[in-house]
Amino acid sequence: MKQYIVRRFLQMIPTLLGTTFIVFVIINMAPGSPLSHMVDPTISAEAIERRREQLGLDRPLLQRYGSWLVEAVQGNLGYSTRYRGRLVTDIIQTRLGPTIILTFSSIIVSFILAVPIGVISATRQYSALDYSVVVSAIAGVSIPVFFLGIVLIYLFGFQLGWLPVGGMAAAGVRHPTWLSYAADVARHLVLPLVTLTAANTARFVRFTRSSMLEVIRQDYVRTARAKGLSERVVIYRHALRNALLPVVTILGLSLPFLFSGAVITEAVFAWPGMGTLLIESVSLRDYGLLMGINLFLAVLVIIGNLLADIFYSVVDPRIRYD
Amino acid sequence: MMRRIIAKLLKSSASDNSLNGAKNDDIVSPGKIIWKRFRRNRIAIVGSVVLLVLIVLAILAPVIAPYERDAIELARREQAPSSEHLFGTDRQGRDLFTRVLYGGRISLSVGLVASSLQMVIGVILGCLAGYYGKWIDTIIMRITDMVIAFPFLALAITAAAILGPSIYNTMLIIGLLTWTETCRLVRGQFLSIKQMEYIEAAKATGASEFRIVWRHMLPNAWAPVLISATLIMATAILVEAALSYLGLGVQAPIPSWGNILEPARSMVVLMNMWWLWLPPGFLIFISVLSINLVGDGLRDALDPRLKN
Amino acid sequence: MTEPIVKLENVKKYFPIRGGVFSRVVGNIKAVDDISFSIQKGETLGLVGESGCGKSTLGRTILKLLDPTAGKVFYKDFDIFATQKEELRNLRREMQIIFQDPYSSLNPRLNVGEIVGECLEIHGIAYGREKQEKVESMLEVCGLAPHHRRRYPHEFSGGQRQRIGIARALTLNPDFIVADEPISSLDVSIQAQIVNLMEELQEKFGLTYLFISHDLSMVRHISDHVAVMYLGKIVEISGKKELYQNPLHPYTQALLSAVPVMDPDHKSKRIILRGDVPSPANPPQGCNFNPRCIYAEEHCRNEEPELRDVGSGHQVSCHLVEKM
Amino acid sequence: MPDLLEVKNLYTSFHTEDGVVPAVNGITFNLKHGESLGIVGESGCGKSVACLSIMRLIDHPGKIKADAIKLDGVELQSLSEKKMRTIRGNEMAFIFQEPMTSLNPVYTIGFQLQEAIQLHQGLNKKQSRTKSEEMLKMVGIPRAEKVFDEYPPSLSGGMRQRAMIAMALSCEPKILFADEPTTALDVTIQAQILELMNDLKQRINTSIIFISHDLGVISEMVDRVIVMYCGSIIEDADIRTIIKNPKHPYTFGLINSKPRIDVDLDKLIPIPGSVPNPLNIPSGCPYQPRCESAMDICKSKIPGKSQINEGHHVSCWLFSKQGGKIKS
Repeated sequence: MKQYIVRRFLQMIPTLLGTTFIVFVIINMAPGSPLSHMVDPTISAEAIERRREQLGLDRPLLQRYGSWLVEAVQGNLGYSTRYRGRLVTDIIQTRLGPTIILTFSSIIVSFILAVPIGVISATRQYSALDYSVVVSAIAGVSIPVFFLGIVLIYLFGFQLGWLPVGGMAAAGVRHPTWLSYAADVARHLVLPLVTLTAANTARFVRFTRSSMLEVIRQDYVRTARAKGLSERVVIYRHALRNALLPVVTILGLSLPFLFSGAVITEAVFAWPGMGTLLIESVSLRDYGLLMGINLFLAVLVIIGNLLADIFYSVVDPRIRYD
Repeated sequence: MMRRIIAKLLKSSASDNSLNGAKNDDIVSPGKIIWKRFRRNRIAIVGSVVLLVLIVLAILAPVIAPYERDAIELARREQAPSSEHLFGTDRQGRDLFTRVLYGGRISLSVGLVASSLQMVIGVILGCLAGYYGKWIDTIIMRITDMVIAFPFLALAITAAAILGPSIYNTMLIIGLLTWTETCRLVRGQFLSIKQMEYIEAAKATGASEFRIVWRHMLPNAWAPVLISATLIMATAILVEAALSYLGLGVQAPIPSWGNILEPARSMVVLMNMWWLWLPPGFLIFISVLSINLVGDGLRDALDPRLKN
Repeated sequence: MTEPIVKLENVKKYFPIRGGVFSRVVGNIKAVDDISFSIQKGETLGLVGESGCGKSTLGRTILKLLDPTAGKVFYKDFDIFATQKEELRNLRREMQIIFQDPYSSLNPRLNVGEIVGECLEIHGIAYGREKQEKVESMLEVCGLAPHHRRRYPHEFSGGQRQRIGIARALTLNPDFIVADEPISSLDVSIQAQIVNLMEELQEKFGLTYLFISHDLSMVRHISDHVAVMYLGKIVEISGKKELYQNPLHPYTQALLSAVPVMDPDHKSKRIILRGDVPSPANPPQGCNFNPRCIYAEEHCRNEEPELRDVGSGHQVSCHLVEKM
Repeated sequence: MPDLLEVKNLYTSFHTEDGVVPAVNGITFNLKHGESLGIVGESGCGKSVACLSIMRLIDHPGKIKADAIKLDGVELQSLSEKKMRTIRGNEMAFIFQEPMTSLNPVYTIGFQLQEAIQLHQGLNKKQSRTKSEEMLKMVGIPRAEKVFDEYPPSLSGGMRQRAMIAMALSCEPKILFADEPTTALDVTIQAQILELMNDLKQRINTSIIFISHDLGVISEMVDRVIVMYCGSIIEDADIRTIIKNPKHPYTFGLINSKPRIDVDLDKLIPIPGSVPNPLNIPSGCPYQPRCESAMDICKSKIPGKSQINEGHHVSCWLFSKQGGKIKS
């Protein structure tokens, strides 16, 4: 067990190195020099060259990656090229909160919705209910996130006027209490959350359902029935626990999906998170920031997977005997 | 449970008692079984028909389209749908019906090419990892882990911004970022097929490695690859649309369903010109949905073990 | 006295166990541990043992389908483990294998003709029409109809599939066949069909069999000699009659007494072994049977017994043979 | 006193996409108090499905139909599902073939034992723990207190099967269905389990229905045997008669096709052909295409049950008065 966790930790290192290196290479493929946006065009070519040397841009890629890595390990992701002199980590920090609010609430909501739907659907296989769940789940993963967002804005924002369609809080309003601020954020959260959660829920429903179908045909479920346990106990005690184990892993593995969805959702709803920051830094060609964001998301994904794996090995007694 | 009991009841016997009759036309080849199972799935059939219609429309776009693809006519800007312009006109006065037809060509082919690309990469790496195992497997699996850990869309956006947005870069980026699942599937298939006794039998008769892979392993591994290729094609269309919507995918004047929607990022367009975004958005949804339905039907037909 | 066609000398097959943080090799599963015996031409050697004792691994190692860890196997004059790729490929024509599972042993995507005829193509013996004819006649020999050539494996019952597997093994006209539990996944009434077929074919083509099975009754029926395996080692090997009527190793005795007898009047004293088979990753010290042996003495726990001849080719690996 | 179990004309069929699979085709038998009955037949003959049907453990797409399934005179088919649950695991218990997969891997052995005891006997946690440990000791599990807290994956197949037996017997059921309980085990472990079951049979007051494809195992375990083929009972008699004096050609074939551990046989006599596809059962007697004594009538009409002796019945035209006439 302990060994397994340690091994997983060690395995994480090359993954992180590889991931950051590839991102580093892509960023460095950018046409023109990263300095072209930073340096005043009136400065002479010589001065630019001196600055290049100063920044170490004339060194080979691998060496540059090395020194970048040394800094990154110490928590220094460099400076933003656009927001003059601001630390990338500082900028990311300010945008992290909104993204976490959005993604975490989406995970929680979709999980709460998906598990019961998946279970009920699986226990009534071949019923009309199951059939419609399956089809709507496929439809759910087929809607383009941004299109769903647009439709929701159009309907609930403009036509019905029920909900705010952009940002995280009403602009220019001073909130007297902490609570009223939270309420305002919650109102702003509704549409982005629905948008992001639709596809996630659909995906989790499919996982839960197929995992559950797999489990309810296992021998031990028949044993449980043969003991005279009620159907509720058979399903929720004996089957569900086994069925949820793989779902946990899948939860970890679907983090990249979740972040992808979040990027678009944020862009559509101008939610001030990492996603909008990413789009901004793309249009501003702020490579330092881009690098930071990608790295940051990659680390989140890797840690998420690691946690899911560890959690899995803790809750599944089978792992202990491997 | 019951399914297993039934399978057991059916397993011990020959599938057909008329096996001794010499009629050859009732030979049940694996292909026939797959087709029979697929046909039973009504929803998958509906999906296939819709998809087929979309493909035909895309192919015939130059024939059907009432206007020139990029014909700008500023006098007819921002018109709502009418009998003259079925889907209305855009902000440059181009006929949207025409552009949506052509856009289908681009969107569907980006999906197809990107998915084929990932399939090639995934199958080759998966074969290598699954067949040779050992350090080759370790290295390939580590690379797969890295790519899986990429914040997919964020990296795609970054790469598109850096490489410059274009159709080809979009295809390339999507292809390069989505092969991991195929690779894992093929590897997994190879690992389990390698355990099969028919592989040992082939070895025991002195078959070459090439023959074992080509004749015995690949034909038994392609089913999940095909299923995932379909599903990845659906994903690819979604990603292309998202990139293009953000202005980082296919660039105007070439239309794609995604970039036709781009003006809807402006609230004015979104509020007042629904015809600019509703038809392309709906078509993306319909095409992705029908591809997913076909993929799901294929899964049921090709891999009865997975049939739920 | 016939000459041996297959001869094993100290054959070992270990599987490494990996563990720890860096997946280093921390031990070995000694699936096959120092086995020597020979099989006479035209005979059947039955190899019995419980699941996990290494009997299937041994069968595959002899054919070099698994890479051996140590030892030598001679087939006629060839040192199989030392042969090079090309030579081994040619040798494969003479040594074949029949598998346990008639479901996983036939490639589901190929039709019967392709399955049975593939080896003819591989060795460049026959193609096209000629291949077809050979396949058809082999199918008939194995109790199937020629037109079955065009059918697919899933259209056949377990017994018929096993016939297809046998036809595949025999198409190259081999001399030596490893039959790895060929009947254990078949229904009782079909088992006899397959065993009878194997006996007929042996007579017809002068085949030599290594018949691997856990079914002691069937082994008694088909074998000339019988070897008993326990935890990767041969504990007893002898002529069939001698072994079944006069088993000397305590494990063999227990094994034979454990088989249920289809006779309500049968009242023999059954030896019930204590506990389970120990893990081959961590076999007991000394004689590996000692923890379950009712006769075990002090030196059984410390000293490993050798397989030794106790008269007329009856070999036993037990310290206490003389006392029993 | 009525028989403990009475089954009359039980039909179980599965409605699949490919057609109807008649797994059990109108079987009738009874089980007396304290009796051990064997059901023997090849895989797919419907012996397991028959027992699952009696327990009403068949679900979609299976359908059960019977004139009577009575336990101690009580018709089980008319019971509500809730009432039926008080019988399952309590008055009738099941041991399955696969000890490796029949226990839930994520709960301890003890938890799974306690579950049934608490449910049916209304014992509290502490009492049920004591009882569970007693049961584990009774089935010969060493260190029962420790095994109680272990998860199934840490036990060997033999140990798990012992735990399954403990679980099945924990509520002192009237009937124990043992569905090939030793088939998945090695022969030395099989001997342990059979000995255990024979030993328990003396000590507890439970009737046993023992399902197996192996007449050797059956003959060590039971008093009376039912032979099934293609979902029908083709012969039934006490074990001695079945083995020494079988009448049905199928029973005969089953016995002669098996080699013996104690005797050398020159040649095995196999049954020709293979079991028919249940989607396409031959007309008349289902065994007729494989039967060497088949007559014309066998191909067209299903034989009825004929009595050979007291307690020995066979369904075969060779022994039917009507069939005999046609033959002569």
